[in-house]
Amino acid sequence: MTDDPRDAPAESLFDAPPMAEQERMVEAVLFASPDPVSVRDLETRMPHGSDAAQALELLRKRYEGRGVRVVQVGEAWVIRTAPDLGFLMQKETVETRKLSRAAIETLAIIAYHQPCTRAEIEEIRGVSVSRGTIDQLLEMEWIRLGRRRMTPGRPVTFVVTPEFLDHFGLESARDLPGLKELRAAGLLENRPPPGAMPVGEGADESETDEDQSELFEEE
Amino acid sequence: MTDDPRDAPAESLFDAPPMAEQERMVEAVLFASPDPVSVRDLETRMPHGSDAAQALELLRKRYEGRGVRVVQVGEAWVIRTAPDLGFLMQKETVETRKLSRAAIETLAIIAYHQPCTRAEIEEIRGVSVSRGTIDQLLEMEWIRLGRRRMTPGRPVTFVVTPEFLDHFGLESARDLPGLKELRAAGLLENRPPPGAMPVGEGADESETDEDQSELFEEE
Amino acid sequence: MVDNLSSEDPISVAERLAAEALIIDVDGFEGPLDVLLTLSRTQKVDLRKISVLELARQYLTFVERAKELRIELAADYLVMAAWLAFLKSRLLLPPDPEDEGPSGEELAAHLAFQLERLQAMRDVAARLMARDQLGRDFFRRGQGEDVTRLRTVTYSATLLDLMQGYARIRTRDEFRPFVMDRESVFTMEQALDRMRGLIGFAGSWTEMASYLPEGWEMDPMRRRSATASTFAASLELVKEGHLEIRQSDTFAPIHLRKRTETRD
Repeated sequence: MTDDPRDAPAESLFDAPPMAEQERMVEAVLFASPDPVSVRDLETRMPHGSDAAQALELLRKRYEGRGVRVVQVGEAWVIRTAPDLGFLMQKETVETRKLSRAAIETLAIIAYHQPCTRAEIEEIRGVSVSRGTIDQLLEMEWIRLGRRRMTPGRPVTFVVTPEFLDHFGLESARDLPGLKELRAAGLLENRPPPGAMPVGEGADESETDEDQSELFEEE
Repeated sequence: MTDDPRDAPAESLFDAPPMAEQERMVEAVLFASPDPVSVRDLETRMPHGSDAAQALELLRKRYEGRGVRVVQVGEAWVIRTAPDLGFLMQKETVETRKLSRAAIETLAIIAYHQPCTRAEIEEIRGVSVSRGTIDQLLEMEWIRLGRRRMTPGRPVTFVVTPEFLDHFGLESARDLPGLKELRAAGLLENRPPPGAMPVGEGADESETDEDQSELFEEE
Repeated sequence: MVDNLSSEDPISVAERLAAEALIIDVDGFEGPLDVLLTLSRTQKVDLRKISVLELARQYLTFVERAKELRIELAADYLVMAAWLAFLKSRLLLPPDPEDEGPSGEELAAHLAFQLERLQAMRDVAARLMARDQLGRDFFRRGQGEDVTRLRTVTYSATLLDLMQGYARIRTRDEFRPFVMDRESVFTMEQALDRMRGLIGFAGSWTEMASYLPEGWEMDPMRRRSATASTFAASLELVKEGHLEIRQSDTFAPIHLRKRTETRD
């Protein structure tokens, strides 16, 4: 229990295992123990006359530069992963979630009406659009900012991205099924919606109408 | 995952870290994991182009004779303390549930005859196997269900698990003690009784021999 | 393995004692084969050289004693006794050339095999349990470091989701009451009309459930009707060669996909 070799009692010289063996013991105990182990604790476990401190020092040196290290935590010792290898302890998992209804509707409106301001989206959906929804779509890189509207306040517009087209297997936003097709598919009711074009009123029809007609009426 | 250096793909030579570094990585991962880690798992965590198998081999050699050892369990690898140092670990010793004689025999029969049906176990022991015995072994995760036998009734078979191998320090089921001698003595054959059967009737022989040879003769 | 018929002496005192000891402890046995194995040890020979005839005698004595002591023996002990009595007679009588079936020697050899095998299993079981064991002789890592899971969430949506989302908005006001007026029956014709319009956009495998008409997914009755007709319509379209359909497993979701000219 002492570092001073002069103090090593003669009677235990015969009992104590060779230092290499003591080092093995310290290694095994540090490995298996669920908690850091103190020098005192090591010595109570090891054969009488063992010098845990010296064995620890040898072990610490042995692990220098290895994938794990022998480190001191307070009064106790522990084996830890080398800090530069922390990245190995991470496992990346990819989780796929369904896009929320609000996000899908917002995305659909942008796709069908682009370029499209937030106010327009809200008007079409009939509810306000949360900042989070737009952010999510921006982050997914399915929409991006378009040019600003030349109207008071110069609101930003949103347009869909090439990533969006890629994800949905579309060559262009014009490939989106038009109103006619939606109607034929039974997704839209047959009656024309009240006021031929219920969307995009007010704010500069010119542009919007043009875009829409391009989108929907072609066939 | 190959030992053959010729297989090392040229394109990844630039990416893969030096072998000494790969060895450190394997060391860190194995130290961190209380359970065996497969070569595949190692390689998904290591940088692209790494050769975990080779790094493992280096690491195994490095730890020969030390207080902890790198051991193979089935397809996976794990670090365990050296068995001769078990006496230091009273604190960590896990009290395992005492297994009944019936459970121990059943386990041995499954290990040496796997895949093995319940009828076969009963034929060998000459007594019916209680549900509880099988359940206990299943619960301990030392045995699991194998594929069904393609015989009338399609009985389930039992096989031992990697946990079993890990617990008894076996690399594979081929390393079971005395296996070769038993085979040589013909004691693992499913010898059909001449005419009537005194005990445990209804065992199906067809596939068993094949499976055994598959398991035991491969190398 | 052939029985030495000449040397069979009446059971010695020691063997009788052993047999009686067995009876007292009959509960400790794991079936008749276990008793036979224990009895065979009194012969003090290699199991391969065991005298099955002698063993049969010992076992029958064991059963007799149990009866005398009015110890209830389980049925399988008695079945074994009857079988051994049969075997004994086979071994003692000269073989009948008319008799089909296995000879006494064959039966005896098999019993010897069973005993040897059981003994072998016990031996290896003991060797197995004597091995160094995890948690007793060698130990796992005490401070396993959990692998941190970095979770990346990606969101998915299909073209159909998008179309339905848009249609939902465009028809929000009128569509729902319009459908609600109907009875809870979605006809196959309706489904077929609907599917014909939709399949053009089913470029990738899409769950059939997503083709259910708007407003028919929640109410169980309506949902059933819509599912049935949509499924029937899907099959019709598959038949016509417009659609591909698959189901990975019993009760697994059914997937649909537009059939392309060049099949991949």
